[in-house]
Amino acid sequence: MLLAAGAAGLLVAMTITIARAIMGPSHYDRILAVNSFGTKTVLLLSVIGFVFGRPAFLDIAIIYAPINFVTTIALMKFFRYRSLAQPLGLSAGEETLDD
Amino acid sequence: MIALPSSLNANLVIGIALLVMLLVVAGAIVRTRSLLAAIILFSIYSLVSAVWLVVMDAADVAFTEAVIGAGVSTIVLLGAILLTRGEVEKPGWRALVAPALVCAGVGGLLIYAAAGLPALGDPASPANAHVGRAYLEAAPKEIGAPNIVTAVLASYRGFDTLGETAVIFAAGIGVALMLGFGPHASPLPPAATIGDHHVVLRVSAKFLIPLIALFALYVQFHGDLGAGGGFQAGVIMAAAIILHALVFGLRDTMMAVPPRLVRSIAALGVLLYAGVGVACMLNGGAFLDYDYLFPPAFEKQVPGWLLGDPEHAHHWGQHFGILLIELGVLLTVAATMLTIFYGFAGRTVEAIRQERGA
Amino acid sequence: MTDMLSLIGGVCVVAGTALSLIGAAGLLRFPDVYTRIHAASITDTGGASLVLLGLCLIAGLSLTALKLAFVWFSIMLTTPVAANALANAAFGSGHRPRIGAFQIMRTDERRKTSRGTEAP
Amino acid sequence: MSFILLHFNYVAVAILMMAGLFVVVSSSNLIKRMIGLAIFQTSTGLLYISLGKVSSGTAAITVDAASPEKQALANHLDPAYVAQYGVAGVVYSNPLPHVLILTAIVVGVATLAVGLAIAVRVREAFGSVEADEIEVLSRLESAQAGSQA
Repeated sequence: MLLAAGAAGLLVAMTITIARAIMGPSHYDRILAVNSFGTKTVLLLSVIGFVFGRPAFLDIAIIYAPINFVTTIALMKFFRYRSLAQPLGLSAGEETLDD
Repeated sequence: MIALPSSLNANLVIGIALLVMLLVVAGAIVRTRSLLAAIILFSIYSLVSAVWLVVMDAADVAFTEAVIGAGVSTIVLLGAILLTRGEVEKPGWRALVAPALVCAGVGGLLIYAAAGLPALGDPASPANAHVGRAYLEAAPKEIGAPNIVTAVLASYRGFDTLGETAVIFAAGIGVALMLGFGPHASPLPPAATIGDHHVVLRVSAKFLIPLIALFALYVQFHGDLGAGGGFQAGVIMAAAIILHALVFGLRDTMMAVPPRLVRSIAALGVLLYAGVGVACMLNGGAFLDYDYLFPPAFEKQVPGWLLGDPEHAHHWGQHFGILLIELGVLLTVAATMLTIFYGFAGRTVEAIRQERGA
Repeated sequence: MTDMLSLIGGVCVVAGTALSLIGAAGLLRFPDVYTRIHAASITDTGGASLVLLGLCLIAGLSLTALKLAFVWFSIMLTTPVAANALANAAFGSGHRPRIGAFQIMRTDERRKTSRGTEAP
Repeated sequence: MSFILLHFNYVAVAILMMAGLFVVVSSSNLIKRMIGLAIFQTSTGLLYISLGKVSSGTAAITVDAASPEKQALANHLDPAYVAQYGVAGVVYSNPLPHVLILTAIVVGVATLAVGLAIAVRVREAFGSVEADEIEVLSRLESAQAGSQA
């Protein structure tokens, strides 16, 4: 019963997060919403596994956290650098063109 | 008369709540003019549908959707946006009334037809009563893999899966031919990022990348025991390498995992899959009939303790067959996803260079 | 004993969910990106830890508990780093905090405003 | 009421499918159209999975007959229901739609990438990803070719 209440609460929290993702206003707010939504999804997946009596599905929750990270980094990099290819965190001059 | 389980249970309620969320997100995707917002919302859409799939007992599908929908397809879409420079859709859609009328009409027909479909969870519906049940009853005896989805995917419908693996391979080749293999891509110096050190990101990425790759192997080899398999593992493996490219730059990644090697691996995967089928034929069975994976003379030489329970001795070939073809799927899927990423990300560099040069 | 642990676990899950809800409310109501990141981190740390701890108590000592620990570990590893990178990117692309006693400005802006009045 | 609840999945699938179709038909941006196509494709998957669900079933990963998990799964169910529709004492959902959709999702992302690659090449050839502008440009081009011939 408590677990079902937990799942319901997480569903409400996810709905609120979706509202933030739809409203924006900046794209960083949306990325934040996706990231936060991902964490809540992981939690909901874990709780659902117990509610339905098959905790073996935790594997999905385990992998989802790193995948969420990859997506967030990709989005962040897109907005900040407009490129998926260049390395992060190098000062100008540290890296030069080959040709 | 058998009492059906009560219709209003946690399963149904959570499922409907998630579907409503899906509808809201889909509506927002339709409405938004910003393509970037649409991509971000599509990532959320995939996530919600992944949770819904878990609620509907489709653990393997949920795994795939979570990894692909929210991971790889977002990154591919971002790459496409970068290359087309089209971040905002032009206002003024061609026509709104005629498409809306057509969609409303077709949608109305579909909803009308839905009333004739079996109720959700009807155990006696034609789809669930015959062929699905037959697989459930036969698979543990004939294949011996606890995960029946994997048993059907890799063994009963192995030929179908071979075709799908070949389609994925072909799609990867198609993208590579259109966008290039990205062999000349070298990163530009970041413009004006003095003092912008992502030390935290780099250190934790160094820690995470091997962890993700390790988990991909777990998903791969655990595939016939629990949720998972070659498709999921391949995408997770590709995600680990994509993370490396995102943090340390495409050039470093291309030195570690050269595009030429990736292409060969993609072909090798399909070859391995088909090769297993041919091996079965050479030993006297049908194509992809893993019971004949090993020659009968060889199986007689195997010591009894390796085979385990003599009653299930014939599962030996099935186990190895499934492992081998899942390995082929892993190689092809991982290499194809990487080829696609190299294609999009590598072209970005060339496009920027051309623009700056012009 | 097991029932007691399950009960405590359930309470932990509900408490974690409540924290998640509070975080979500903050995400919706706070005025700018940085404060929202702060609100979202409540879900990531307090909420996730409590929910997963509660589930661990329910699962008892088993493989499931180990997997839950792994989920916790990967959440703890990824979300703060992602939040850090996000704040970094938002700041780098020109977003400035909207509230606070000290408004952080670009150096050129600060020079412009402080010229003639007082030393920076 | 229960009829509506038990058929809500199909209604939602129909709406999602039409949302995807609407984007494909009415938007002129090629990338947006690909996103619409992806929504359309996902909705097909949802329909298949809905059809494969069995009431009070569990995922088609066999539960060990001796495990406590099996006891917990069968606890709240009518024994006659389990005997009629279960396999070895556990009710499972239909695994066949799962197999079909699992591979379809991976193939879907690969074909999505092909479509996006075509859009990228179209942008490089015409300088736009808006279908309207491309149509005008290609008509201009063919008119020029005609006048030269």
